[in-house]
Amino acid sequence: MPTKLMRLGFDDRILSNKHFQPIALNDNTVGFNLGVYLNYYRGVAISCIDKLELSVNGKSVPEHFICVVINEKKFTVAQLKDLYSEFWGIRNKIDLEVYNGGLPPGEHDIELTLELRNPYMRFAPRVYGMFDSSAHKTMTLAQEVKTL
Amino acid sequence: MPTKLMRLGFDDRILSNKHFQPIALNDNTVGFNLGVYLNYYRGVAISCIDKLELSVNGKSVPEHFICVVINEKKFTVAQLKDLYSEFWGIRNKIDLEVYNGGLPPGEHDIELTLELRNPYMRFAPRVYGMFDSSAHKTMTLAQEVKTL
Amino acid sequence: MSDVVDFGVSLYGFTENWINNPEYQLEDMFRELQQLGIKKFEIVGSQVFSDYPLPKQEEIDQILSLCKQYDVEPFSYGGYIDVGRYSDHDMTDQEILNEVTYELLTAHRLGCPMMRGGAVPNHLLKPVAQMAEFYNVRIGFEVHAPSKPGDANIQETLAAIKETGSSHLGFVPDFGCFITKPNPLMVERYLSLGADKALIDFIVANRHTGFNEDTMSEKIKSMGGGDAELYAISELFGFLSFAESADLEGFKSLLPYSLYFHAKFYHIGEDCVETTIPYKELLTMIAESDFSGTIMTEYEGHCFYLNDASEQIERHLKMEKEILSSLAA
Amino acid sequence: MSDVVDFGVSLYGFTENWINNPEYQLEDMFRELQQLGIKKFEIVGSQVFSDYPLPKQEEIDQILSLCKQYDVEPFSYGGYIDVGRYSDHDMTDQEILNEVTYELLTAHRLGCPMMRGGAVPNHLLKPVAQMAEFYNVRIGFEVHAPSKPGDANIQETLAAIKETGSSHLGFVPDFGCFITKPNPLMVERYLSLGADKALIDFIVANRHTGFNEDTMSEKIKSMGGGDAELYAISELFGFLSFAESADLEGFKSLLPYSLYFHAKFYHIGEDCVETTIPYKELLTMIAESDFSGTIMTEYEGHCFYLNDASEQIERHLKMEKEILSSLAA
Ligand SMILES: [Mn+2]
Ligand SMILES: [Mn+2]
Repeated sequence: MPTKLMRLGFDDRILSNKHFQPIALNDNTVGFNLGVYLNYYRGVAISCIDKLELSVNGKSVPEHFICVVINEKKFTVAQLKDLYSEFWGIRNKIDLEVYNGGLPPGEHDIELTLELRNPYMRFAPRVYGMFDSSAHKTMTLAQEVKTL
Repeated sequence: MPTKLMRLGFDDRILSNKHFQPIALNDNTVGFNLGVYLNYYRGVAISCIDKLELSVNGKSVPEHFICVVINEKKFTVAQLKDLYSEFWGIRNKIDLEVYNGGLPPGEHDIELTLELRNPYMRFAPRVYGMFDSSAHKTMTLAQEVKTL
Repeated sequence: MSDVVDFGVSLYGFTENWINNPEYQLEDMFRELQQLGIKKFEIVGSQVFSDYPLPKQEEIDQILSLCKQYDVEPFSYGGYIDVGRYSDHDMTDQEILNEVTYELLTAHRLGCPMMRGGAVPNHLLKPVAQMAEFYNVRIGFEVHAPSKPGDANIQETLAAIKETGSSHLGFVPDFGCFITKPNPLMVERYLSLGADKALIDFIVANRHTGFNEDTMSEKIKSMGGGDAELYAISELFGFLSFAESADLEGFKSLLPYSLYFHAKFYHIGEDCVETTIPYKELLTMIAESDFSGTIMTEYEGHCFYLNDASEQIERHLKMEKEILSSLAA
Repeated sequence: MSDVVDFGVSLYGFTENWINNPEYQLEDMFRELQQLGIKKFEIVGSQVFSDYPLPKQEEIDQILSLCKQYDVEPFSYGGYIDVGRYSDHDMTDQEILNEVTYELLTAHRLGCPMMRGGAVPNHLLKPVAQMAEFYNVRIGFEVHAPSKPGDANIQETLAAIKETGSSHLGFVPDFGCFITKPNPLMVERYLSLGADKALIDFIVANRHTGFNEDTMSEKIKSMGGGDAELYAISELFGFLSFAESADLEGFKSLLPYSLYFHAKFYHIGEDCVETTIPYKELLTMIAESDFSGTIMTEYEGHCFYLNDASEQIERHLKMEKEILSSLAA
């Protein structure tokens, strides 16, 4: 557990198999959903997200394709830094809605880079311990569709 | 209804008589609560609050005495500008908790200055129509105590 | 009476009760619609929801369940684009597009085929049209007083809409554009606030003789006017403005691109005749056009804090039906 | 056995189940406490609540209702001060004071007489003490590995606490400070990750011979070490650090200012003996002091992802009781 980017072993919960789903709008597939949990022992404010990047099947997803859903509110990746009043509870899922036109059924290689400030672990002015909630796994797109 | 500071006539609801209450902590009176509604026909994000000032019995209340409660979250007056993700619904009350040590029972002269951006009424870059949710009235401190 | 035109009611008409009476609920509005024999309604998101632009699922579900119960249906979603929501910057183009998408999503979740759109810059209309098509919600940009259809900026928007080639963009003309004199209730109110009758008459008579809000205010002050008269000026040059004459030519140009109408009114007497807006001309033009769709009754008498929406809306619907019947006859 | 010392259990000990098992609820924890015969517990706000630092009333009510049902009581509130919550600045002094107040409020709403406080700068201790007195919640600042009681900064905080003259500030010594060797489970884990036994032995033997994390990493790389060894270094110089010797003198200096204790442990065998922390010495010192209050069992074996909290906590409580009984005998 490096203090610089602490990585706990609650890895398997980060990407929710159940919530890796197609997103449909009026019967057209418009993207996919990725349910994400924290790899940590407590929750933090959304403003503690320092880095959020996504690759699918080896290809980086442009930031403007991603809509972040937290507490039933939607945000852009660029807005996350502002959201000190939205708490990401350790048992709460956030969703990344990726409007890329959808993915074919079956297996996909999902690589999420997610690094967060550990907000109580301050080493120096503006220097904090970080924790790593990144995940890389091959996932099967769920059958159940998330309809908008 | 000046377009520069539009003032609708839903004045009477701005300061809630019922929620002008003493605040007690462990049986000590530590301040008072002021329940506030918008003088408007629709809600706006908290970040639209442009000015919030309070005077009690002719005396200005220092900003650091005021805690703003919205959606069960608490903020300082200085933080309000950041809160674009907290919506102040037209039927929702916010509370100003004023930690001034309390007020004697009976009548008090309450003057709230509350000016907000009308977020869809843009006249020029960064120039918006404003609306006025200020209120000035003599109110009787409720008997029912708000306990922390 | 035209069988391609039907009627809806905007819940915005119930504002007075909604704001001032904590007991009054959406359910009461739906009950009123049912009593009026009206199915289609407009709902203004920022007015009815506790969260906006994206209401919680619980709020949506509650509305849909009530609609079922009272046999009414959300027809148009009253959106805005709160470009001033951020305290440190006006919304960027990308933020505006996101905001439009959030509004479309709410309209879609409510099952509204139409949405009243807020101010979107013309250069964004192409991506907005595309998004409206994805959601299959048609966006009508409201043309509202003090604008009128023939204004240069409205005509530019019309051209930009045409250029998209999309069936999913259009207008919602608000009949308040066609007011040609202040409502008698307004004048009464200024007088009750202490305004001088002669000064109010001067303001009304000279609304279109070259003054703007500032120069009229100076003029009236020099004539001895005070707060009440200045208040009247700010309204009569602002959101309660009236036109020199009803811009019916302009209206004609928007008709083929009108998705539905805000049949705005402030007061109708017992005779069921609106005296400040040329309803007969407007409805005739609609009936003679290719338009088929909905005329949405939009009562705004609550700006005089009258709590008579039910009565007024009933009179308005009666007036509309009488006019259209007389045309068909 | 001392009758002025009692035992509590931190719910933090159930972390493994709480994080990995969505079915596992607070209610299950309370049931476990009841089975262990334990009433007092510590609860970590940022771990159990969906909103933090101010949970919604619904969440508080739910906990209080369960407490009643299972006859347990919130004793200490595990607060933090999230000074890094804002992305653009470290919390200012005023913001820290507000944050402390929010934490005190939550502790108060839960009915906790104690709160584990986060890092508050010494120059703020006077206003913090005053606030703690208003709320009548005593704040204990945790002394946690790799810090130890005798460290200069801890002793400075001690002096600052004394200077406030307040009975409402103190310490929560975490027994993890007194670990003098790595837990065998840790070493096993490094080996399972591919670390070389000889290199791990070198790291452990030289933890206190002048290396820091960086120089030890360089040294181990030069000796052929890789990721697994570097990982071990980062833990053994970080939150799983162990001391050269247990700083019992330092502990003595904190004892009169200790509000309660985090009786930390990672693993206890079937014989109910903890082998890396001088529990007998620590409990003896507590029993012989003027302390009266609660020793809070804080299991942290979940950092090895063991799901054996119930068994381990039971062993721990048994060990503590045996030691204290033997002293009384
Ligand atoms: Mn309208
Ligand atoms: Mn501890």
